[in-house]
Amino acid sequence: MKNLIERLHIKYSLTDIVNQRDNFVYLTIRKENAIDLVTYLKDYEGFSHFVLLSCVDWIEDGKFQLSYFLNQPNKKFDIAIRTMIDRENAEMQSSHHLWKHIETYQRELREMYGINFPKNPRIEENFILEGWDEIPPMRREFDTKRYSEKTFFPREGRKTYDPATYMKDKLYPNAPITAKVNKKDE
Amino acid sequence: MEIDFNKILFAIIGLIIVLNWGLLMSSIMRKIGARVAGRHGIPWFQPWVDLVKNYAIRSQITHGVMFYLGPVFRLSGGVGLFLFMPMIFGSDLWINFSFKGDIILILYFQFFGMLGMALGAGEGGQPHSFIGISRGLSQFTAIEVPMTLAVISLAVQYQTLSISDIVEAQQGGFMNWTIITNPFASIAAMLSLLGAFGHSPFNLVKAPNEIPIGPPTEYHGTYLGVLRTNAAILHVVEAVLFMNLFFGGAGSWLELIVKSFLIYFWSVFVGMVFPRFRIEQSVVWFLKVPLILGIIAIILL
Amino acid sequence: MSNLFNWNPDRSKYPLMKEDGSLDVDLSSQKFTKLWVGPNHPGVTGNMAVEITVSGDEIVHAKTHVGYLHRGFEKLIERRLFIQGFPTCIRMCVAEPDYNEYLLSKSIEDLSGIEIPEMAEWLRTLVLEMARLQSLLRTVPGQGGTFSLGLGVQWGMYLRDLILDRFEELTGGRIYHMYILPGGVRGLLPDGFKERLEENLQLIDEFIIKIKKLMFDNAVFKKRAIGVGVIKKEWVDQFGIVGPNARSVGISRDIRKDYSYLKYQELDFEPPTATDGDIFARSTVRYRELIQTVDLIRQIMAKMPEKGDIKSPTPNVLHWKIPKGETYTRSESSRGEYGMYYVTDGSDKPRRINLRGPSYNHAMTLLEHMLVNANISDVHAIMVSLQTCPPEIER
Amino acid sequence: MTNDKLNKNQIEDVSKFFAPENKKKNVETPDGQIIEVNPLSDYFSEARPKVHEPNSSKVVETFLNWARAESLWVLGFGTGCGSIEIPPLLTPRFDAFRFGVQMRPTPRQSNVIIISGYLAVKTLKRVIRSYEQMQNPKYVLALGSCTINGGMYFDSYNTINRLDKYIPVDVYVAGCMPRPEALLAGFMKLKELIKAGKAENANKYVENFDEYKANQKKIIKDWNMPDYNW
Repeated sequence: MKNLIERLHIKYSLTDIVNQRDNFVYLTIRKENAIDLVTYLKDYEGFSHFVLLSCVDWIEDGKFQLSYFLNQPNKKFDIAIRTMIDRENAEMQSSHHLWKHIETYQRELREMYGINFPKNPRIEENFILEGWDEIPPMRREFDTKRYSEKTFFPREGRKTYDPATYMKDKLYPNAPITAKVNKKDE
Repeated sequence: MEIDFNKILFAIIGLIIVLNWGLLMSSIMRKIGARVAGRHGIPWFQPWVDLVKNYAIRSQITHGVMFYLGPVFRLSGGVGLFLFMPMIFGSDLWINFSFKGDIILILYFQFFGMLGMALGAGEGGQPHSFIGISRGLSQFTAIEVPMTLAVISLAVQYQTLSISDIVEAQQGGFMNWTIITNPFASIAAMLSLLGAFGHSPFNLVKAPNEIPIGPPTEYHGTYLGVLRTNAAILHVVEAVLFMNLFFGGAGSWLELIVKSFLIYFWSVFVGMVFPRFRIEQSVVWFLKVPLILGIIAIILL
Repeated sequence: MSNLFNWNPDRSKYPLMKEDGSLDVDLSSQKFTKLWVGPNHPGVTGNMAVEITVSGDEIVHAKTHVGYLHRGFEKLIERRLFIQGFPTCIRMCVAEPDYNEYLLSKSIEDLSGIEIPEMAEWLRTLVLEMARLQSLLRTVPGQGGTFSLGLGVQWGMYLRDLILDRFEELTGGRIYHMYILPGGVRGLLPDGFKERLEENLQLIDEFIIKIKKLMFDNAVFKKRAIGVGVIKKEWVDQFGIVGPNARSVGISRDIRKDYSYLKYQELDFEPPTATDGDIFARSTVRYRELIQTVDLIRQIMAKMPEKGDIKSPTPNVLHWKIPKGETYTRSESSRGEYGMYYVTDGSDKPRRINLRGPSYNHAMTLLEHMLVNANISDVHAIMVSLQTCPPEIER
Repeated sequence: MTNDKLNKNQIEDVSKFFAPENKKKNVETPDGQIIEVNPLSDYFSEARPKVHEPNSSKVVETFLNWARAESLWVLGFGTGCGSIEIPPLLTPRFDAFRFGVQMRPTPRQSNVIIISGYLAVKTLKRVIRSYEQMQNPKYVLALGSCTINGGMYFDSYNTINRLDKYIPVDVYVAGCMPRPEALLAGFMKLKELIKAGKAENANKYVENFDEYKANQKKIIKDWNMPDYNW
């Protein structure tokens, strides 16, 4: 499989390659080439099983990371293709024509992150939320606790503790708060 | 025409007995079903409580005039069936308003309640109701064919259209029962009975997890109470009809209770171990097996 | 003569779709009825809805609606510590919660480089197989239940309760266990556990024989199940079908075999397959899987060491920081590939988790596709035979 | 209480959420006349619900309450993860049929609705519709901590925290998730309440109708149904 990765590297000028396990590779690629690479892997290299399309919000960098997980069932090999897109007016080329279920993943990302996939059918349809008028909830800047307190009548009497200080005060009043690994039997 | 108050009084008493026996019978059947599944089951008085509870619902809504009349038609179908059914053979008082040729009327009354229910449930506007209705009517038509053939076969065999006469002809030991003397007609009718009682494999009218309970989906409170009252009466009376036609009738209430219980148990027993047919499979099944048996019964006579 | 009773005319003109994929059905023409199967419907699996348009008894269009169970788990776990994620995470799929705990622990161990002791691996394997067993005891007779054969469901649920009792004994919880933690498991087997589990397995052996007579030898069941709800072989990759649904068309995909994890390479098993791809094939695959799971549990109990270390040392869970990284872990649940994408950013909370449930594809695109041309009576049966589980779709 | 019509503007505000068949439209009749059809007001009643007083005779009411308590028909609507404990309740181990508890598939015929766990906002809308279609007297049994104060979803953006702000609750069963025994105990408690004549929450809902509606409309943004679902 090293062979394949090298070929891909030359062909698509990958920006980063991370070997997670011996049968699992993360490839990072520019946004424009991502769908080309997915299509190439599907059509020529036998990556016929599409596992997952996911998104990570790197709010510090102002980027969304899209991850396409592909699986080659015969050689039992996985490739995850990562690509960064802008958070502002997030938009990505749709890949619903490759596998039927990508349509659903893209609908979810549209609703949860506000990423647009033009040409994806039913992209405007409600998927999970109904009548949602806030910012998309899975974005990092959306504060779910504040929204919940504002909307859902929190019952009085709930006390919340910071677990670290609470355990220190109640259970181990004399122990110092430091992270340390308990080495066993040494 | 002279009004016989005695007869009316005994018909009313008979109706009360039949209603309570019907409720008890359904309770016993559910208990048996629960025991097969390994459960304890409902308390024996549960059907009565359910009935009282349904009549005690405070608010009721309506969808129009036919919505009211649906359960009423259904109940009059059941009570009508009872009124023209001779219950106890050899008794002057418990034969209700049975007359020569009553078997034709009874075949009509079997269908009557169904039609009224169809109109009422259709007005409810619930899509599951009218899917259930269309299933029910098409299945019932398929049931009626072998049933009618069996009845015609009996009428030819005994040269009469009166239930009382048919019962009389079967007296004198079980070797004279129709099930022995005319087995093809009896089996055809017993198979169509499975459909009439609506247990699986032929419970697609109510089909609990396809179209949640079908026609009565919108019925509640008193409407449902009326429907349940009717179901209790109808089950007993239909069992009594089959008892009269094929199992030599009953000489006493005790005999009636035992025989109708066994006939009803037959359908519950089949329903316990068979899944449900689809509607087209069910209709085709009725048009194959019982119909052929019914035709054989006619030809052999 | 056989054509006389053939009531299934050619429906090749369905689905009535326009070029752009929208539905070409005029509801006001009175030829079509729109029906909602669910969410308040005794037939659907869990809290989801299928909006179907029917013409007579034939379905011309189907659309799955989910979101009735959305709790925003992925958001909630992003604002919790690694260890606080556990009680939240296991509630993502209520049918067999142990897979969630396993995946979360495995991801954390992957990212922070913790090796778990052998005894803990055996115990994890045992718990995951028991979870599969209790799930199969619900779904194998459940297929009969969709055809109103409620007797098998009653027997199966009783045996499932016995397995849940064993869970309770082992972990303290009946449905939610929180037994698997990062670094290992929470406890050893109690005294006499193996004997009691063996007693229950013997009851399940009897049940396996009874359910075969009740369901798979039943003429009406065969009539309803054979040839209905067929998955074609080429759909498997197209729709992302995994697990028993893929195995029922003869494509043997099993994470336990292909990407062996825990102790599965030491166990002797072969994932069952069938060829037809209809409801009957899927339920036979599940039935044989039930037999196999009982066998696997016996193998595990025989090969498992009696005692051993069950927990590797981990940092203080309240101040645990994991370096930046991401991982995808997977396991084979009773519905198919169950995976988790886990991203950390060097802080004490995960940056993102994403659960990949098999129902995500089965209940959405595949179900919508399969229901077209199906009979209205078979909606529920097809849904159960795909073993859809809504909480893992919307999380 | 009078049958005053509801404010029609409220309904029209949210018409963008309507399904195409529910929108206002002009229809041509067979004789060429053009009429306006507004399905929501034409096909659905907009009357307000009424309070139904208990029977004036104490003896009769006690008897009827006994019957209501012994025959609890539960709506088969699994709203959350607690619904996984409903099937064990109906099977050999726990067998709730012994206590007169039966499942009904339609809200019209049910008396009890079990809110089995957390309620997503989308489900809450369906629960309100189902609850309003049930007939007086009706009871609510709330299962799990998440119906009491949000439980472990106290900070979730999509699940409600307090059920009793939206529909009146008769019995809470705490726990996450409650065992079937706890659910049975909840049924016993509900029976006690009914027999004592204290379970009149259907009337309470009608009396505080406006308050409940305001709370419901606060979180259900696309209110595309009549105010009371008859």
